[in-house]
Amino acid sequence: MNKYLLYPGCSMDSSAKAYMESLNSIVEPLDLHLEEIEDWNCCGATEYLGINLIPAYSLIARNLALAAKQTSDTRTVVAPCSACYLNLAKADYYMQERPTLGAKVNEALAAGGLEYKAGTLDVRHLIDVLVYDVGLDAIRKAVIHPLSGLKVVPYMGCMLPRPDYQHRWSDHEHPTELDDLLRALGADVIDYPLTTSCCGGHMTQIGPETAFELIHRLVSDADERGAQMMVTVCPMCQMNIDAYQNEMNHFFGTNFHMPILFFTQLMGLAFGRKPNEVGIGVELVSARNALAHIGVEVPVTEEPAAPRKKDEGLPMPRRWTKHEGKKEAVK
Amino acid sequence: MTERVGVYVCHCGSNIAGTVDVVDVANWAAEKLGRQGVIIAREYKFMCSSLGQELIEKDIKELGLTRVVVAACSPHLHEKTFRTAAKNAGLNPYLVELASIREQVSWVHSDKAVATAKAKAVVSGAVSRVIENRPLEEIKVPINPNTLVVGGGIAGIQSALEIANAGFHVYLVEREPSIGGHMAQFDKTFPTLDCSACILTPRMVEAGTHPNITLLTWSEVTNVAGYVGNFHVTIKKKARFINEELCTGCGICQEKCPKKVIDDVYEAGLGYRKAVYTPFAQAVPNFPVMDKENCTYFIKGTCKACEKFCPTGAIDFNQQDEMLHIDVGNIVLATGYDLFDARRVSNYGYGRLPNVFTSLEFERLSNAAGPTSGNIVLRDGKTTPKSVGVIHCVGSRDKNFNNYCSVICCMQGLKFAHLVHERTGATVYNFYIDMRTAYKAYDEFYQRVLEEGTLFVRGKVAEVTNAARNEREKGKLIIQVEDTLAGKQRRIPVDMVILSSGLQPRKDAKEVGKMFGISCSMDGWFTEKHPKLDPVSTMTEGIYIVGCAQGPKDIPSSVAQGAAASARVLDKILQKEVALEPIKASVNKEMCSGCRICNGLCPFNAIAFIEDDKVTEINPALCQGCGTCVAACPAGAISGTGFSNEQIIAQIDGLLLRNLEVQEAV
Amino acid sequence: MNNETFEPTIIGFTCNWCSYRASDLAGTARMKYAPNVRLIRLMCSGRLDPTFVLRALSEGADGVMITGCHPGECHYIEQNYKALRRYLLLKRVLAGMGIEPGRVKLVWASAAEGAKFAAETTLFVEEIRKLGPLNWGRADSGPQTVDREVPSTVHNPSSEMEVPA
Amino acid sequence: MPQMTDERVRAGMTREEDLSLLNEVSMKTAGVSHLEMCIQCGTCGGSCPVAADMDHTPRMLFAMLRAGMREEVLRSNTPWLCVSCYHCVVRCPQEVHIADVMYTLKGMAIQAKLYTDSTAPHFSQTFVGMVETFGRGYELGLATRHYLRHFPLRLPGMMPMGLGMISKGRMAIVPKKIKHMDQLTKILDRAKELELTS
Repeated sequence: MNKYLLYPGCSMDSSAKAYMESLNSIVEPLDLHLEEIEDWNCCGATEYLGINLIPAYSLIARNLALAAKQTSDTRTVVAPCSACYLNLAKADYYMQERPTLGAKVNEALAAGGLEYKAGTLDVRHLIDVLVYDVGLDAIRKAVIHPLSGLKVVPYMGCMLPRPDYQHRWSDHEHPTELDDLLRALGADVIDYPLTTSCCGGHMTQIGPETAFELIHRLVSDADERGAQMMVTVCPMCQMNIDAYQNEMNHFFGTNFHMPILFFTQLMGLAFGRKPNEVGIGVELVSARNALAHIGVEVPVTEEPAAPRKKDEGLPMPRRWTKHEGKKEAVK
Repeated sequence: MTERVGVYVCHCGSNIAGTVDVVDVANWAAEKLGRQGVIIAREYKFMCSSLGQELIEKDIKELGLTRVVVAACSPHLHEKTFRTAAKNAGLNPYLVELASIREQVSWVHSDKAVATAKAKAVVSGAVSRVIENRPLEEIKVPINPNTLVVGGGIAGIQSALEIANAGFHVYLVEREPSIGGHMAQFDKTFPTLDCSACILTPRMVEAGTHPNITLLTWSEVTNVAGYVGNFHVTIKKKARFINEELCTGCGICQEKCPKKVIDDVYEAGLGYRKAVYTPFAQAVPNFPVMDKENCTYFIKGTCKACEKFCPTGAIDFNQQDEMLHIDVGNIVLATGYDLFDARRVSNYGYGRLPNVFTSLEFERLSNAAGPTSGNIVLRDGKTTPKSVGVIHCVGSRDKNFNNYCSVICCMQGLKFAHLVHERTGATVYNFYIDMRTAYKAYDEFYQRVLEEGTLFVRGKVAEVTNAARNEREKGKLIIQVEDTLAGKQRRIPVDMVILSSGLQPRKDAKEVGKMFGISCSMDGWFTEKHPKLDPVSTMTEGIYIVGCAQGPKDIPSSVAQGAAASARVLDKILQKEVALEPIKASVNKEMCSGCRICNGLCPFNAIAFIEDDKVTEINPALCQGCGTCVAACPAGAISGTGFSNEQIIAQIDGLLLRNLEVQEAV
Repeated sequence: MNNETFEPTIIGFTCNWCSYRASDLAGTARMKYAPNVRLIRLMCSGRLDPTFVLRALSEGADGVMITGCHPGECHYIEQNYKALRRYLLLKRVLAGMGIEPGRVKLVWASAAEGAKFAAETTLFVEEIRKLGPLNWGRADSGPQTVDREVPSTVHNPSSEMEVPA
Repeated sequence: MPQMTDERVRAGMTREEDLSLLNEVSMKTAGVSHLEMCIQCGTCGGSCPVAADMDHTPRMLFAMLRAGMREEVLRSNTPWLCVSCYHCVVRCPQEVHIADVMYTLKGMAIQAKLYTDSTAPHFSQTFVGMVETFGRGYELGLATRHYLRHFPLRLPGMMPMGLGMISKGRMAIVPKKIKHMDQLTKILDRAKELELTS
């Protein structure tokens, strides 16, 4: 039995709910036991660190402190989100490397009656424990419906294999964990040189043109290599490439259709789950056609908005903006 | 107390006197240390001058001094000077102590009162100690005139030839089938572009035929015992499966051998050889070796094509490894380097992207005797590149890999640029962090390469990728780099990338060092006795290091070191005997309880347990005098000359002024 | 001795090859550091009999600094590791005797690390200054002691704290 | 007599402050920054996926830090464009914690009010505001607030995407709040009084 404390992260029950659903669908075949950290809070993503250092690390460390308190028969925290994983792991590492930081953070935690001794926990990413604890053999054994014929590019993103102070990954630049796992599911894995290149991160919010460029690099190279879909381990990567692909197409005048799914979704499918059990259908760039190649039929749901032609007018439900205004007021 | 001690305080111009009141120190010593035996204390401008030395010599003779303390500079500078002075005056040189009041006092403190007080304490410590000093005699050991040279690269060859030419015998041991080392793999040598084989081959032949050189290739040293002048060395002569007496080196066996193997050593993985092979045409000796791992007969039990065709019947499948035991007086280690494994820099794509080459691969590629007959082509074996990028500092000057500068990579990279330009006319880019061309005629070579139109980009390459972003980049390798002088990121598409990989210590350097009793630096290179003044000697007398085993260096420096070590060896041989510092540990058998605690402590194997007497003994010739066993002996049975317990304890007490009649506030 | 700030007396042990040369280098480079440490040169830090340290502390030193080559760079190959082992054990022995283990410090300094030697010396003096005078083996803490036999608990430098290799 | 331009005056007059800048940034950075070890090789600028949009490459920024060009550094858009991909960090031959230095510079720029484009700082602040209110991220509120403020004209264009996200249940309409918000507030309030100085 593999038991872990789970730090889901904010996106897992909203933009990346497909990730959560598919994760839930593979715990049983793999005998995974995930215990959610109680009352966890946001890790601050990449935003809080740039505002104020000690609060940012205190925000992260509250989660570690809660986890350490809760932990009984495991000291490993698993985060499925790369940014959350990085923040938790980095905080734990820096609090040791720079003892003054550790002391200050604990001073802050004390105000909430908490404390955290850096190094108490192991912070690991979901795919790390799947590949190295559960093991590829166990995964192979659980496969009922091999994904043979599905051409995928593995997209690891940047925050997972780097900076990797704990030396958990096979390589900083071209790690093979995701490739190996997808191969174990039977998929045709295409060598993807951009596997750890950046999806743009928060630039979709603050400098969309910059982000579109980065998304374009990833999607066009995947397309060039004949991929039917990209497979990711990170909610932010999924969000940027999926939700902003149309915008990117619009910006560059291109017409890419490159679905991107979470690796857990493919695991679920390979383990014989139905598409709707693993959150397939909520992606904006539909994976329907891609999955048809391996005989998985995705029931038609509402099609996502088609790529907008350049000269086409903007569909603009004015009513909605007002509605938004009200939502603002709630805050 | 019967010792008569003289104390001499040096001004060293103003170096000491500027911060320490030397007159006060001398007066204080005469007054306060009188009961200890100080009968005279003087100060003088420069004690190390001939006048200063004469002063001491005169006092020894006239006042009958039995101990001398000189308060001056560090003992590492002038201990020998004053010991010699004492010897000249008839006093045993080991009855002199230096009290360092310059490096340890006047140069590092500024307050005169504080410095003077500390100087007094230091003098007091030296006086207490010197009284416990005992007269010692240098130890003389006869020297075996034979020499062992380990490693048959250019440094080892040079070293062996120098000694052999002087008329002494040399055993030259080489792990590979032929001598020649890395230099035999190169095409051209910078900065003169001499053909490497043309200048090296005559030396190899000379070494191979020299009457004073016993060449042992395909052989490895497995054990070293003994000490300077008297080393006992065991060498494993690996089975060649060729009878060297009968073999004429005709090469028919290689021709007939049906098994083709990738040659990872000589051809750097870029070419093939047979299972029975000489690594290259000019190999010395010219006997082939049989690669047991790959030979069809050894694997399947049938074949023997070589045996069938050998005209002299020299193939011998029953040959066994042979152990040779030789005695030598000196050992020169010329074990060379390994090339940095460029696969470790995964962002440069070596091993993943076919047209990324290492420096050694390119050497073979450009070598007329190499797998492409000197045609510079891509890995497809036919296409000539139109544009080439040479990346410097691969694996060097990088905390992720090797911290140090590999010295030769800049010049090597420039040489590659020149060769590519000359042979293919391709556009060449060189990417560097700092251009290091500091040696005779090296910078001129840089100028020449500039003139040829090589495009230099100052910036450490971030990555080499095949992920094209536009048509221009399609099908190319793209070098992404910040052009730091232009302040802009650039993406430069090229057909071929050459990694100017750094050098690193042999992967077994640590074990080899241990076997020969020498140490390695943090980076893994063998440590020299003194980085400037004794770069080819080691802390173990009689063991010398030359060439890249000591650190990255180019061919001229390797040759110079090879010759330098030979001069040191000849010096030793011609002295016929060697004087060893008498700082040694010895066991008082009466007190030894035979507990054997000390037995495992000596890295020089000087400590041996005598089963018959149930006591431990220390071989003074092997003992290096570190004193670890002295500190460890629970019975206090081991004592160390020069650094005895009595001396050190006396010095502690002296430094703490416990030796004064009346303790003073200092 | 100054009453306002306590000036500790410290004995420093160096090895002949690395740390003594580091102190030489600090001198040649004219680096200024605290004057409280008086050095004793040994051939190797492995020569350091722990009883030397006890002797120094009992005879009036407030602290002892032990220096040697970096691990892996010992001129006698590996003897500084033995010094390290003895040092760790010595600290425990000191604690057992009621002496702050912080009064003994081990510093690695290569022949090139004059700056490190100087900085570590100054740092150690500060650390000892914070600990205050030791006054071990002296009833009166004053320095005016007439030439007397020091009750020597550790005269015979036997080494009961040796760890067999 | 050379003319005393602003540059020259600044260079001459703030010399003492200048030397402290590098150290100040180093001190305020999480972990051990190794900033003083930079050899200006350009690995960072070469690795950066968004270098084209930066006014100075990271390497140049470090040179400017050394030169004490406080204002120019804090006005630079470079830290704000950093996407935290850590390519430079793992490749840096001197182990400079580049990404973390960028975080530090952002914080210093906000404090000194020296950033030129407010989009990024406002996005961060809006995000942090959400976290400090709810203890969790709230994508819908964040996106709309942010787009309303900075890309009002782009907002309609983003609507199909937003609609898609909501209709697929990928964007919560109502924010989630953690149970012990009071505890988190206490921690953050205390943390805000602390600074990393050594």
